[in-house]
Amino acid sequence: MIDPAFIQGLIKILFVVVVITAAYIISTRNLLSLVSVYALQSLSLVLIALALYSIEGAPVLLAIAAITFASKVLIIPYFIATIQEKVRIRRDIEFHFLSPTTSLIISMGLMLVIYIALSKILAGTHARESFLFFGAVLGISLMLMGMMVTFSRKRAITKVLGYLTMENGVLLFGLFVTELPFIIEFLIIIDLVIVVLLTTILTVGIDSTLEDYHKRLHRFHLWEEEERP
Amino acid sequence: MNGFLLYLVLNTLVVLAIAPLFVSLIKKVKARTQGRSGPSVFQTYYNLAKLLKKEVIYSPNSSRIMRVAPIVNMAALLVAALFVPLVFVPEPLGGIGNIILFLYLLALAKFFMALAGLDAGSSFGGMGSSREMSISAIIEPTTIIVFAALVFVFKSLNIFDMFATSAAAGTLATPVLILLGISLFIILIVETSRLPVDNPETHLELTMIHEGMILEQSGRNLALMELSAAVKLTLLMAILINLIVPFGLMTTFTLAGLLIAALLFVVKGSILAGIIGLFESSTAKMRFFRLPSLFAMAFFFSTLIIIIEVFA
Amino acid sequence: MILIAFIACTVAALLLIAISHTATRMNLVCTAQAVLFTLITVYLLLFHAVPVDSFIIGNQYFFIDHFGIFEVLLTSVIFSFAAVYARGYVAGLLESGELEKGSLKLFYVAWTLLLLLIVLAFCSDNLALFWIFAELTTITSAILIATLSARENIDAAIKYIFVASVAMLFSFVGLIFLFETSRSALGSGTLNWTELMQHAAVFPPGMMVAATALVFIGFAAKSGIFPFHTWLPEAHAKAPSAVSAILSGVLLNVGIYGILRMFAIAHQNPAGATIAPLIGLFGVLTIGIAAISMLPQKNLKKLIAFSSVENMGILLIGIAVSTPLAIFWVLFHVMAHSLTKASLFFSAGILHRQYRSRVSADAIDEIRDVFRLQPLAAWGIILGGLAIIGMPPFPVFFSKFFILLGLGSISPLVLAAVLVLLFIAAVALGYFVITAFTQVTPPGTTPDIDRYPIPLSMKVPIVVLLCLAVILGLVFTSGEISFFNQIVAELRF
Amino acid sequence: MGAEFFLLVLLLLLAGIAVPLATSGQDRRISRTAAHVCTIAASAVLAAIALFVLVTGQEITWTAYQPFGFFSIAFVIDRLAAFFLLIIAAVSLCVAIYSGEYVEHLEGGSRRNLLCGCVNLFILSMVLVVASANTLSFLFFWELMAASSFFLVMYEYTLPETRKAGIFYFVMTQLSTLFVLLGVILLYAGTGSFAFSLIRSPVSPLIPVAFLCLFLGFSIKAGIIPFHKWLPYAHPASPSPISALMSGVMLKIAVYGLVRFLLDVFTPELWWGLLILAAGTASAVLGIIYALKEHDVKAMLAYSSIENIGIIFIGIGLSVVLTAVNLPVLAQISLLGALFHALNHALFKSLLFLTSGSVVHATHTRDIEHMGGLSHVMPYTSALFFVGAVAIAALPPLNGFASEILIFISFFSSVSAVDPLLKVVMFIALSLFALTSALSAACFVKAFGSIFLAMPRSEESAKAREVPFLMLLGPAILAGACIILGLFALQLFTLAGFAVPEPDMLLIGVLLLVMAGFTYVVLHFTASREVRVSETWGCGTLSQQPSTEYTGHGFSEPIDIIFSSIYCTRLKNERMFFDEKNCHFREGVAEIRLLKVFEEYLYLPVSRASLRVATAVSRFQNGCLDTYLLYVFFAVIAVIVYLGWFA
Repeated sequence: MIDPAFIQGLIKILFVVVVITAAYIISTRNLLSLVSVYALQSLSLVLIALALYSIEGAPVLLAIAAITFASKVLIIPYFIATIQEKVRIRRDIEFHFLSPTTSLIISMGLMLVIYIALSKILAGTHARESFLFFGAVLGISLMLMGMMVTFSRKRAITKVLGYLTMENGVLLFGLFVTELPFIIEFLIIIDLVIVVLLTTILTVGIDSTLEDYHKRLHRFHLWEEEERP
Repeated sequence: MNGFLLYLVLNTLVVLAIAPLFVSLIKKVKARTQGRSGPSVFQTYYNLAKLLKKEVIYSPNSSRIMRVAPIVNMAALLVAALFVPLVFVPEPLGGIGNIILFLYLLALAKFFMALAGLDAGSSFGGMGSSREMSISAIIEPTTIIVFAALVFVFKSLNIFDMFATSAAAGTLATPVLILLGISLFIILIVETSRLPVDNPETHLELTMIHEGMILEQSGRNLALMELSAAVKLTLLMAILINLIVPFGLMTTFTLAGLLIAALLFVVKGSILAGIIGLFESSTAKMRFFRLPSLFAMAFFFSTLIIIIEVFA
Repeated sequence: MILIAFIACTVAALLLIAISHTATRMNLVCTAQAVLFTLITVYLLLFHAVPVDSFIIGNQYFFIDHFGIFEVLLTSVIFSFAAVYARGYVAGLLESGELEKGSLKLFYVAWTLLLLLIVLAFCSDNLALFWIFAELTTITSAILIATLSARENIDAAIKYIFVASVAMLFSFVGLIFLFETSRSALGSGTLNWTELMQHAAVFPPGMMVAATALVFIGFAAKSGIFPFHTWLPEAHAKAPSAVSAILSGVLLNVGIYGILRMFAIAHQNPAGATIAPLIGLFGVLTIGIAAISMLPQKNLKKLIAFSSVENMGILLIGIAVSTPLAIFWVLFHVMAHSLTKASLFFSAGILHRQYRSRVSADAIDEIRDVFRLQPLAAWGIILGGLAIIGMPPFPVFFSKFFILLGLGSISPLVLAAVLVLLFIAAVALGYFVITAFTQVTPPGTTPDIDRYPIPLSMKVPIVVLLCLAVILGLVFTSGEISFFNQIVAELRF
Repeated sequence: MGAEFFLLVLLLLLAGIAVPLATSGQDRRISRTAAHVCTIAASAVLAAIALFVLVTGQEITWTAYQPFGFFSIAFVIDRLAAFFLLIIAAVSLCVAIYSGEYVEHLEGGSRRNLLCGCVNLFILSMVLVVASANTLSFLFFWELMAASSFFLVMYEYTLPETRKAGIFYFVMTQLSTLFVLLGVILLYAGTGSFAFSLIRSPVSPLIPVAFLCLFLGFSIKAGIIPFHKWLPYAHPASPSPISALMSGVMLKIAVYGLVRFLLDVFTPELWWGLLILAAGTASAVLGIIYALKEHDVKAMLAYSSIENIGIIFIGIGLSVVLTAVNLPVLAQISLLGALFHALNHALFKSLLFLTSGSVVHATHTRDIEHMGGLSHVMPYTSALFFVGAVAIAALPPLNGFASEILIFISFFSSVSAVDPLLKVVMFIALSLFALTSALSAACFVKAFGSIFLAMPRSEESAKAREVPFLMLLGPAILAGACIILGLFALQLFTLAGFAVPEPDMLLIGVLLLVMAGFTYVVLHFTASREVRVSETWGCGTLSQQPSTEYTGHGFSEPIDIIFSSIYCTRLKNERMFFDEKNCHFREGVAEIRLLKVFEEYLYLPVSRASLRVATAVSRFQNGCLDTYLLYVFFAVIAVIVYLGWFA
């Protein structure tokens, strides 16, 4: 009852929202807004799933939308927010290998590379023709941007969030390349929950940043310097 | 077979008889060049006789080697003498005459003499044997090269066949033999420790190498050592003579031929002894660590001969 | 009912652990579970028609064939020996204060769960299901690593989780690709390995190469292949030795199992020709990095961990050669490596308890008077070391020889390079063992280290595993050879 | 028929391994003597089999184990294998007798049982290497031999120099295994089979490469010059019977490997022969020159093993060159010379090692500077050492000469028949070969002189006592074998059915005795028989001090100076004076320092460089999670680019 052209316009807008939220996650220094931006990104994914449902009508998309909404928009952000209160760390200033600007430029370059690569790989299949091919490209580049976050930020919490954005990238890619069987989507959500739970517990155990506890350890255990090669 | 037995006995007797003569001849020539009349030609025979009558003195810390070395030395050289027919050349039997074996018999004698030198525990003997073994090690490549050249020229490993071919040819088999003769002469000087390499007459510890080793020997052992040194000199001179001037060498056994050959050999030997004496008095003893360069010269000279012989 | 047997047994074990308080009783339960698993697999192997696909629950997701049985049998054998070893080892940890009473229950729960997950992974036909179980094994083994209260263990666990799960995400993308290729070729997409094997020839080669390459990345991280091996040495050096024996002996096999299954599919397809050199390249690079970084190593457990990385490289080369003979010996090498590596880690554990360094698990080992204090562990390390290098009486000699034989007929240059790298690894191991084991307190001074009492339960596994390795290395029973040939046939090499 | 006896030998050796290992708990002599009795019995039966095969030429084949398809552990004893089995049997028989007593004086308590068990394992692996029928079982037992000999070298592991010896030995054996493994695999790639079968006409380019690898592998194990560095460390570090076995037999297994591959597998070209000849000559010359500077008796014997292995390689190289220039008769003579020298070297080298072991046991030191005058207190050991020294110096009546003269004869006769350019090479090799044999005579005069003759230079060597009977019986058998092999060389060759231009040493020996008798009789009648003992002449000094004697250093000092370019000798003599015009001499230091050339210019730089590279590479693992994730990031991008490009 809603004409497809309007839906495709809607999906394009949601693509833009996803990319902007990813860019924000890469470059932000303020940890509090990070979780809410992640919730926004997951919400846009849910809307994309609903939009796709309205075009193709596969019931599995509905289930995926519901599951994603429940887990990625509500449970996980709430869980991480509570963790952040306990750890009381506001800002994650230092960047390890890439400053925000270079990360963004690199992600642009990556999108181009992935576009060329995927077009060559998916040359023959029907996925290539549909206008949604760009969604698949976006999915993988989202993954790589998430990965950049994991290795360029110091705080373990930001690394976990980087991992979550990679997770969203996989979901995006899955939505556009093929109709995923429901069980696959369901299992990946379970795994996601467990990974996040474990890493956050561990990070609480070591007080939220890897480097801090290295320094603290110096005082207790007199760790000789020469051990590190 | 009995011809060979006869040859064994004959050759040994001839060698034992002539050997001391050549030694005293060389001394005589050297004395003459220094303007003094020098001891009689038979002086070495008198020395040996005197030594035989004297008592043997052994040092308390010398072992059985000191007692055995002279006899082994003499035996080795007498067996080596069988390899070099001075006068009569029979058919070779059972490897007797193999030129490598001849060389190694000399090495056996040197080995025992060096050990005897070390045995008494005196620094003179030690220095003598150490320097003797070093020199013989350095000269060994030259000797082997010269012998290889001889084998190459005469196409046989056996000294008997070499003498037979050179006797059959009468005069020089090939002109290259003269060059080989010079190399053989150098080897003779080094092996019998004549002047430029080592001074056989003096007992000054800086100059004596061969004498150093037999310093501790006395009485009949010293006689044996002197006699074996003389036999060694005769053998090397015989090789030189019978290859370069084979005139008069007898291959078929006739009594008259034997006498003539023996006489001729004594004449040729004494001429060569004269040459050695003149050569010795014309040069002074070289410093010990200058010898390797002299031997390198000799080695270069003999390889040059072979290259000419092989490629020309 | 096979799977039910496995699951039921684990649930029973979990319940028993929940109610028992002392470490020894918990350990008894774990040993019982592992031994029960072994019995089930042996029963399955001997009296049941394999491959088994008639299950009651989730029929289309699970499937046991000879390859699965072989891996499950190997896993449960190593687990039972590790459980026996852990009895003494954990008691030592408790008494020396490295492990709190509180986290003991968590340790044993994670231990039993890990065994179940690995066995289920080997029995899963659906590749996504296998992926999920592999991911869960990463988590449970991370818990096992992090149980010691030392901070550096948590650090090692985090590194392990991040590197492994980041790479595993990419293999999930690969699975999506695989699903897409099967959907475009067969009309309805499937991720079941058996169906994929039947239609492998039909798949479009381009998509197939992409799918295999991406899946390979994930499982390469699981089995410590070159760029993703960085977590392995630290995790093994810091984890308790019983756990690092399991990590090295069993967990790396899960990665290799995934790669072999995926490559079996690609092998039917013309895509196999482009993938094999990539895998071969990764294999050679892995051996290179492992062998060269073994040379300056001063810590025994890190040295043994690097030698596991190097052996994984050898397996990869065997897979890349992909002749039936090479695959036969790859399987044999998996068994040989697991047994020898487990026994090596057990002996290293005893030495670790004896010369425990106050500073950190990464510090240089001060091993002294080893033949006086721990003769059995010393001889375990020496014979285990010789076994890993590939000395004759031990099985690694034949498997390494025949894999290199396959490589030799393909390209002698690569063979020469690999042999030089294996030489460097052998020299590194030898250099460490010789310098460490000949340190003796000078006869005059009184030795300050006294002997650490090692219970029998820690010594028996070392000896039994080494004897098992020697027997398997020398005696090739016809049953064993036909079993391996059956696997090679099922993988259609 | 012989297969059962061969099986009996293996079982005896296995019993020899099992008994001491089983009773390694308590330190009782019974189990150790049982092990030695097993070794003696096994070597006796082995010698019988070897002689049977050598004389009748009938082969013994036995496929022990054929699990499936193409790979099998099988054994064939043909004449070549039988010859080397004879070497193993002879040496291990005498070493077992010797170590029956020697091991009792070793410290190490119940560990000595392990030593005896490991010796039997070492002998078993060598027997199986020689008897193996295909390249795979050859490789299998080759590495087993390497492993068991490593344990033997590391017996006295508490000493620091054993650690250095162990590292050198382990690295070099692994390197040799690398090359042999590479050679076997390339051979399989070239010919497609493991058997020792002659390669047919379509020779793939891999075959020369396979030969080179095998040659490198065998020359490392044999101790050829650039790879010899493990020998002078391993032999002094291991107990004497072990170094006798290693030097006498293990080096010959490497020679066997080379000969087996050259005769049965490859059709060698000319440059192969020249390569072997060059390696042999270099090792011979440098081996004996380094032996001369050593003052540790076992290191000197180790270097002289390098020299003798060099001589064997010269013989083999010469025979390969001559077959390539199709002079088959001369080639056979030089090969026979090389193999006969292998047997002789095994005998007199193990004799020397055992007797030097007794000397070291008696004087508790290995440094010949502190020995001297032992012939008075240890008459039998010195007599046995003397026989070994005369044999190794290649002096006529004994076996050392009998084999070297064969090589000399093939050199001399080939010189006249070969084309000119090759002739020059022959002459150079011949002169260097002659230099080595003369230097080896000098070396062993120094050895025998400074150990046994003149006055003892330390209290231990003054208080040394003769070793028990068993430690004399083993070497005595070896000495007897040396003498018999020397005298009856020609007869043995004709018995084995080879026409060889060997001079009849029996005749020479008889003539020597006749001449000695002749001189003795003449002296008896003509010379006076008084004998008196009085002080050695020391320019009038009353009592002769042992410090004035010529020690090993002094003896080899002229050669140090003459060959200073090879030793890189550093002469240092500083003089300090009382006054500034340097007239009144106060004190001074004069020193000759010989550089360990190969170690300082080849081995240490290589190991330092590889350690630097390794530490640089291991920084890849720097313990920071971000770098690890960066590596994963780069890897994923590389794979994606690869996919984009290739798919």
